Amino acid sequence: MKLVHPPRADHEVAVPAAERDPSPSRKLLWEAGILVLLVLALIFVAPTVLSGFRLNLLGRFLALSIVALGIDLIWGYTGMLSLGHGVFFALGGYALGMHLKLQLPEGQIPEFFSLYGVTELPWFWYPFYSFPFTAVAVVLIPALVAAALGYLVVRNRIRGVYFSILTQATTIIFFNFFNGQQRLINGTNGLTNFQTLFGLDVNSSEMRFAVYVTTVVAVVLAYLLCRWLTSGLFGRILVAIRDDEPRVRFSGYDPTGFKVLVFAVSAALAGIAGALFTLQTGIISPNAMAVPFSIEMVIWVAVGGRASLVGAVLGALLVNFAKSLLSENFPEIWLFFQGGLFLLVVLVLPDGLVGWVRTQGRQLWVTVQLWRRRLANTSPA
Amino acid sequence: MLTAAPTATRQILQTQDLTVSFDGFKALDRLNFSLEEGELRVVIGPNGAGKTTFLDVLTGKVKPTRGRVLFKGKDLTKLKEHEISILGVGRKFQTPRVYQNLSVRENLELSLNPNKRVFPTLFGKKHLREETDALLETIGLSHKDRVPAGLLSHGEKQWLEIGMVIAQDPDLLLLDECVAGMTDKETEATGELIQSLAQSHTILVIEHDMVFVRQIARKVTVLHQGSVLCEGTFEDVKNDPRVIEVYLGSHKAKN
Amino acid sequence: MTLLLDSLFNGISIGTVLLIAALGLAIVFGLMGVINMAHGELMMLGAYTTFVVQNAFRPLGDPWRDLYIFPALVAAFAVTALVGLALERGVIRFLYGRPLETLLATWGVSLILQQFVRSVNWVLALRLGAFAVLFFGGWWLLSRRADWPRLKGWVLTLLLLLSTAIAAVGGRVLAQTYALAVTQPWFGAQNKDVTAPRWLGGGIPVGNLFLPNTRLFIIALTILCILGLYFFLQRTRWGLRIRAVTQNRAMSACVGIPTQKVDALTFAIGSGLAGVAGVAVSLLGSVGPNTGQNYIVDTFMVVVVGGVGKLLGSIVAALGIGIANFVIGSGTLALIFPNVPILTDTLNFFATTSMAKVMVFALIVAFLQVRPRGLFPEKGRTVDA
Amino acid sequence: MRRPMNTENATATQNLSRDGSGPLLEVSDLRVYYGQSLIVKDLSFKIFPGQAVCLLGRNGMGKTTTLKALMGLLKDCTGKIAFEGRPINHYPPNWRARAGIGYVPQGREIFPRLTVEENLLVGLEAAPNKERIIPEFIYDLFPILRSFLKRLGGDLSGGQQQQLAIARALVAEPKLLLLDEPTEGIQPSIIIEIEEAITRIQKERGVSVLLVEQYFEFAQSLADYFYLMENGSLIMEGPTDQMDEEKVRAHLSI
Amino acid sequence: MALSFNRRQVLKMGALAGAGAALGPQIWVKRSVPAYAQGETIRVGILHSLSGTMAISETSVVDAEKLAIKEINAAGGVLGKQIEPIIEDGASDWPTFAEKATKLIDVDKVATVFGCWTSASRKAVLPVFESKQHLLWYPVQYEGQECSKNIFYTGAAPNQQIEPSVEWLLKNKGKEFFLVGSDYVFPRTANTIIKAQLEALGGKVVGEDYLPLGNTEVTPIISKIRAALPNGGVIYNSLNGDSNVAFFKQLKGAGLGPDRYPSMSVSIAEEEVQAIGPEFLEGHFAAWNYFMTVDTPANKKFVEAFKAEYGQNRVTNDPMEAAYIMVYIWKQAAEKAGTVEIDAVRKAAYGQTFDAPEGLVTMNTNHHLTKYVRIGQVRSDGLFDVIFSTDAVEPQPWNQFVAETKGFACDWSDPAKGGRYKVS
Repeated sequence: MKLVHPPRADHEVAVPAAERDPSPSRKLLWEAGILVLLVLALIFVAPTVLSGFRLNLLGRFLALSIVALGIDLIWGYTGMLSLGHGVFFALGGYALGMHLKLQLPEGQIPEFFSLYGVTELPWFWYPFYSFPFTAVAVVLIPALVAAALGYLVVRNRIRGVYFSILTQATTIIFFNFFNGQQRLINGTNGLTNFQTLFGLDVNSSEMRFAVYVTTVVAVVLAYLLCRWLTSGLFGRILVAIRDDEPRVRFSGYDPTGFKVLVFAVSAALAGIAGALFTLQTGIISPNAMAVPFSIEMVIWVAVGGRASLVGAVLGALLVNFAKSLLSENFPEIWLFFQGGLFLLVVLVLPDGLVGWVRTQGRQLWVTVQLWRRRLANTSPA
Repeated sequence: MLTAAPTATRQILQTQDLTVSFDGFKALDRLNFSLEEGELRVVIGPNGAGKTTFLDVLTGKVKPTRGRVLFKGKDLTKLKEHEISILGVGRKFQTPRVYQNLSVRENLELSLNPNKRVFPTLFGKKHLREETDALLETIGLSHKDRVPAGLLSHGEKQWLEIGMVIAQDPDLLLLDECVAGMTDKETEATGELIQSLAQSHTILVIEHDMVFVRQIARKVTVLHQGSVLCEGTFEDVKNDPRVIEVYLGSHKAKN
Repeated sequence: MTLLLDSLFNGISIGTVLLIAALGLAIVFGLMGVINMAHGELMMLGAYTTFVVQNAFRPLGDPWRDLYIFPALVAAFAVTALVGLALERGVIRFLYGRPLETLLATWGVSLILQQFVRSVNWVLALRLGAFAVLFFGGWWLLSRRADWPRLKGWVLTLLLLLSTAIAAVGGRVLAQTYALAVTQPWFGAQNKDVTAPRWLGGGIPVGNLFLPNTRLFIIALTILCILGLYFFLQRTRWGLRIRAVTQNRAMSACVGIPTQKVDALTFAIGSGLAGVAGVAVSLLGSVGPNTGQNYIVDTFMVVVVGGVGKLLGSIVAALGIGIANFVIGSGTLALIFPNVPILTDTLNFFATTSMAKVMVFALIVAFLQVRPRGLFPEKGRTVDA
Repeated sequence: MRRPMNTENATATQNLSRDGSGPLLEVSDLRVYYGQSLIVKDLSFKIFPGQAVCLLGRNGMGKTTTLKALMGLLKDCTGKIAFEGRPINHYPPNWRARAGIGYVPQGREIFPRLTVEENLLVGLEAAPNKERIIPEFIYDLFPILRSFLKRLGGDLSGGQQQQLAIARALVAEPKLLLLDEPTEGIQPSIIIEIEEAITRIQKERGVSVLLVEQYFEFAQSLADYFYLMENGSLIMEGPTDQMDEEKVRAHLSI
Repeated sequence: MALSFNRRQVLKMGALAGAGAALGPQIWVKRSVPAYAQGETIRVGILHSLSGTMAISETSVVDAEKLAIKEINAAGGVLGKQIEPIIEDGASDWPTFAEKATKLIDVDKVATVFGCWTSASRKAVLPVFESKQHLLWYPVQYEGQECSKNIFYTGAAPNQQIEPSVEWLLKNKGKEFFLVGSDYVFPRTANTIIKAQLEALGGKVVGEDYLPLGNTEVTPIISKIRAALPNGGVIYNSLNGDSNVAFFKQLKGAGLGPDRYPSMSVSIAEEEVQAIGPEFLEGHFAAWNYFMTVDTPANKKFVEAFKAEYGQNRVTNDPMEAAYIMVYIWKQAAEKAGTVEIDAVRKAAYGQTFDAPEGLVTMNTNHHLTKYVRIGQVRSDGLFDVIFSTDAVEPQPWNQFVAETKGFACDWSDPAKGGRYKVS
C-alpha cells in the first residue's frame, strides 16, 4: 500500500510538553509506591493518631469510598449517572446482615421475627447460614440485579438523564419493597444488633480493627480493579462510550455489553461497600435505599473529581468527614452547608478537587518552565 | 491486513426500492443502487438529495421505511450498527468524529481491536503495536501519537478518522465528504490515499468538491430527491442535461 | 360498571395531582432540558404561600376567608416564579447543556430550600435582606463610576466583607434585643395547616360514587393550567419565542430573540406552575419541609413516560399512572379476576398503597421496554440514535 | 499562487462608498478559534452602506466561521467588529440582530415546527418598531410564501425553506444582510428568484449584503466587491467588475 | 500577582458570603449562650432528627428536653453542677443515629443520652448503648417487645395506649375495625396486637392498608374503607407524619365524618392536630397518656413554662411530656445515686416517682413508666377533651396478646430475671 504523508497544516497547534505523558512505567512505579505508603499509613499510623471513634468513622468512610470508586467507574468513565446505587449498597449490606443475624444457637430465629408472629425462618434466609455463600452473595446479588436492570434499560438505548431517572425510580421500588416486608426482612428497622462473626464479638476492639484493616485492603483491591478496568483497551472503550456512544457502534462495538458489565461491576463494588459499612455501623435498613443517599454518593465523586479514581476516594472521605464535623458542630443548619457544597462544586469546581489541582498544577508547571527558560536566556552564555 | 482484490466482479452492495421518510418527507425515494466489489464510486448530488441519509441506512443508523439493503448477500436493514460494522462496512463521518479524550494511538487501537466483544476486549492479548505504528505512518500522524485527538487540527482529525476506518479493515468503505476543510495539498494527498486504498477495498465516496471528484472518480452516481438521477463516468455525468439542470446547471445556465 | 366508574374517577383524581405537579417539570425538562430536582421544593414554597395567604385572610372573616384560595393561587405562582427566576439566573444558566450537572446543583438547592423553611426567622430574613441591599445596591451605585472596571475587583471584595459584617452584626443585635420575637422560626420543622375553603368541603354524590369537591377543584385547576399553558405557548408572543428557542437556540438569537430572557421566563413559568401545584397539593396533603420530596420521583416518571417535550404525553401518562395506582392499590384488579387464585393472591400481595407503588414502577420499566422514548416520542431527523 | 493583499488598491476602491459616509461594518484583525485551532486569521474588511460584498472561497476556508463570528455565535474571537462605527464584539447575537444585522445561515435553519407565518413573526423580533405585522414587500419578493402561511416550516422543500429563511431575515428590515451560501442545493429556477430578490432589496431598499459563496457566477452577478478567502485569510480582493476571473477561479473548486 | 475577579466569581463569592453572614453568627450565638456551662458541668447528649422526614416530630421533643434542662439548671443543676446539653442531629438516618450516639459517648463523654423517636433509630443505637454499657432515655410510645438494660422507656408500652383504646372502642363505637397505618414497624406491630386483641375480645378486622412513609395519596385507602365499611365503622389509625394530613383531609373530602367513621389515632397529638387543621379532625379520637388539656397543677406549670420559652402559639403533647419527664427522672436518679455513673443511676432510677404533668408516674424495674391512659376527642380549637381516663397502668413491655410473648416479663433489678423471663 502506498504511504502518503500529508503536509502539516499551517496552523498547527504546538503540543505543550505537559500533554505528553512521562514514561508510563516510571509513572506506574510512582503510583505503586504511593499506594503502598498510604496503605501502611492507614493500617499502622492512623490507629495511633485517631481516637477509636474517629478511626471507626474513617473505616466507614473508606467503605463508602468503594462505592465512590464504582460510581466513578460508571459515571466518570462511562458517562452513566446512576442515582440508584443505594440499592446495590443495601443489597450487599443485607446479605451480610442476614448472615450476622443468623449467628444463633440451633433452632432460634432472629428476635425481630417474634414481633410479627413469624416462627419459621423464611426460605431465602437459609443459604445465608453459610459464610462462603454470603461472601459470594454480597458481590453477586447486587451485580446480577444491576446486570438485569442495566440490560433492560441500556438495551433500549435509554441514556443520560433518562437512565438517571430510571435508576432513581428503582430506589423507590426497592425501598418500598424492603420497607413493606416486615415479615420477611424486618421492614423499616432493618437488620441490627449484630453480635458475632466467626464466633467473635463484632463489637470487640480486635474485631473492629480487623474489620478496619479488611476495609483498607478492600479499598486497595477495588482501586486496583478499577485501575485495571480503566487503563487498558477496555477503559478506552468506556471513555469512547461516554464521549460518543453512537460512534462506538460504528466502530464495531456493541456498547450494551460494555455498559451492562461496568454497571454490574460498579454495583458489586457498592455491594462490598455496603457489607463493610454494615459491619462497621451495625445496622442496615431500607434507609440506605432512600433517594438522598444515592445522590450523596454521586456528590462524593463530583467533589473529588470525575474520571479520577483517586478523586473518587478522596471525595468520599472528605465529604463524609465534612458532613460529620459540620453536623456535629452545626446540627440544626448543616443542610445549608451540604446544599451549598453541591452548588459550589458544580458551579465553581466542575472537575472536582482533583481536576482543580490538575489545572492549577499544570499552570504552575508552565509558569515555572517559562521562568526557567527566561532565566536561561538572560544568563550570559 | 488487506484482502486481495477479487478477480471476478460481483455485486457487494445492492439496494432495492429503498425508501426513508421522516414525517412524510421522503429523504430516500425508492432508491436502487448497486456497487461491485473493488469499485471506487463517487456519489454526488445537491444538499438534501439524501446522500447522508443513504449512508445512515447503510450503516444501520436509520431504518428504512421500505426496501432492502443487501451487503454480501445479507440484508443490512435487520442488523444493528455494530453488527454491520463487524460485517465489514466502515464509515467516516462528514464532520470528523474521533474520540476527543483519547490519544491518536488509542483511537486507532480501539478500531484495530480484532475481537470487539466485551470479554475478549477485556482479557484478550493485544499485539497491536506494529499495526498501529504502520497505520500512524500511513495517515502521517506518527509524531502525534500521544496527543489527545481533541487537540488535532480539523484536517488531522479527518485523517485520523480515515485511519480509524481503515483500521477496521472493512470490505466496504463509506467516506462522507472526507476532504471538507482540508487544504489543497491535504486534499490531494487524501485523494492519493483513497486511490491506493481502492486497490484493495470497495469504496463509496460522497463528495461535494468537484475538483476532488474529478481526481478520484471512476464512476459517478448523481442522487436527486432521494433517488438515482444518473450514473456514469465523470465526463458523462458532467454533460448529462438532467444533471446540469439540477446540479451544475445553475452556473452554466447563466454563462 | 360502578367499579369502572369508581376506578376511572379515582384514577383521574390521582392522575391530575400528578399531572399538575408534573406540568412545570414538563416545561422545564421538556422544553429546556433542565433536570430540576428542586421542583418539589418549589411546590413546597407554593404550599407555604397558601398557608401564609390563608392566615392573612382568616381575620377578615366571612365571606373573605373562604376566598383565600384564589389570591393564594396568584401569590403562589408569583412567589415560586420569582424563586425560579432567581434560581435560573443564579445557577441554572451556567449549566445549560449539562443536564447531569443541573441535577446535582438543583439537588443542592432543594436541600437549602428545605432547611430554609425550617430555619427562616426574622433574623435570617433581615440578614439576607440587609446583605442583598448592601452588596447589590453598593455594586449598582459604584458600577456607574467611570473607573469601575479598574476598581471592580477590590471594591467588590470590600463590599462583600462590609455587607457581610453589617448583616451579621445587625442580626446579632436584633436577636439579643428582641429575643424570641425575632429568633422564633416563622414555620419551623412542623407541618402547617392549610384548610380548604368551606365551599370545597363537601362533595357530589353520584350513585355509589362520591366526588369530593377538592378533587373536582384540582381537576378543574389542572385543566385550566393546561389550557392556559397551551394558549400561552401557541397564541402569545412570548410563547412563540419559547417555541422558537426550544427548536433552535442559536438561530433564535440570530433573529433577535433575547434567548436569556426567554430561558429565564420559561423557567419562571415552570416554577410558577410548581407553585400552583403546591396550592393544589396543600388541599390534599401536608404542608411541611418535606412536602416536595414526596412528589419528585413520581413527577419525573410522568414526564419520562409521556415522552419529553410533549404536553399531551404528560397528560396521558399522568392519568395512566394515576389509574394504575388506584386499580392496583385498591385491590380492584383482584376483584376482576376472582376465579384465578394465583393471580388473585399476587394482586392482593400488591394491593396495599405501598406495594402498588412498587408494582407501578415495575410496570413503567416494562413499558419503557416497548416504548423507550415514552408515549409520544419526537420523530424525525432531530432524534440522535 | 498566494499574493500579498494589495491594500492600496483596496482602500482606493473601498472608499467609493455611495454617499461618502463611513463603513457600515468594519472588521479589523478578526481571529476566530475553534477549540484550539485558529480558523480565521487576522481578517480585516469593510462593507459600506448599500454595498453588496461577496466573500469567496472553497469549502472549509473559514467563510461560514467568519459570518458566525460577525453574528456573535462564536465566543473565541479577538479583534474588532464595528457596526455603524460602534464596536459590537461584546454584544450577543440578539442584540446584533436588533441593531440591524440580518442573518441567513447555511442550511437555512428555519424553525421546522413553527408555521411559515410564525417563522416570519419570529423574524420580526429584530424589528425596531413594536408592530407585529409582516410587511407586504416580503410577499412581493417571495409570492409563494403567502400561500404557505399555515404550513409547517419543516414541510417546505429546500428552495422554499431558503426563501423563507431570507424572508425571515428581511421582515425586520435589516441594514446589513449576511447570506451564507444561499444557492447551496437549490434548484436553478429558485436560485434565479433568490438572486432577483437579493438584487432588489439591495438596489431598492438599500440593504447592504455580505454574501458568502463558493460559486463564482452567482457571486459575480450579485456583488459589487469581492474578497477571496483561503485558509482563514484574505488573499485577494477588488471590485467584482475588475475581478481577474482566471486567478479567482484557480482558488475556487469549479 | 494582581488580584482580579470576574463578575461571575464575585457573584458566587457574594452568594456564599451572604449565606455565611446570615447563618454564621447565628451558630455562634447559639453556641456561646451557655456561658455558665463553661466551668464544671455535666454533659448530656440529646440525639434527635433535626433534619429529614422525622424532624417534624422530633424538634419539639428537643424543645421539651431543653426546657427541662434549663429548669433544672436554674434550680441549681444536678449534684451541684450545671447540665450542658450536647445536641446531635440524627438526620432521620439510622446509621447516622448510631454514629452520633457513639460520638456522644466516646468523644463528648456524656453522662447519659436523651433521644430517638422511631423504633428504627432506637434499634440502630441499641447495640451502641449495650456494647458501651451506656444509658439512653427514650420518650415515645412504641410497639413494645423490647426491654433493654440500657434504655429507659418513658413513652407508653402497647398496654398503656393501644390495648385500652381498642377496648374502649369495642365498648363504645362498634365491632368492625379498619386498620390504617404507615408502612413501618410500629403500625405493623400495633396492628398485629390489635388483631390478636380483637380476636380475643370479639371484634372484627374488615381490612387494613399501609401507606409508604411520606406518601400523601390516600384515594385507594378511602375507596377500600368505603367498600369494607359501607355503613360506617371504626378506623384505627396508626399513620405517621405527613400521611396523616393527607388522610384526614381526604377522608373529610370524601364525606367520611367522625359520626359514622370515628377514628382512633395513636400518633396524632396536639402538634399534629394543629398541622392537619382542627376542622378535619374535630370529633375524632386519640389515645395518649397525656393531653395538653390534662387538668393537673404540674401540667399547668409545664404548659406555661413551655409557652414562655417557645412562644404562646406552641402546644405541648405526649412525647414532649415524656421527654420532659425523663430528664427529671434521670436528675432524681443521679441525685439519689450521688453520681452520674451509669450503673448507679440505673439502679437508683428504679422506683423513682415524679409528679409529671400527666400525674404521678413511677419508674419500674422493667425500665418502663407506670402511666395513665386517656382518650381524647378533638375539639374545634385543636385541643382534646379528655373523655376517658384510667388509673395508673403498669407497663408490660412483652405483649400479652401475642402468642410468643404471652407470659413474659422483664425485671432488671433482679439479675436472675433480666430482660425477658417467663412469669411463673
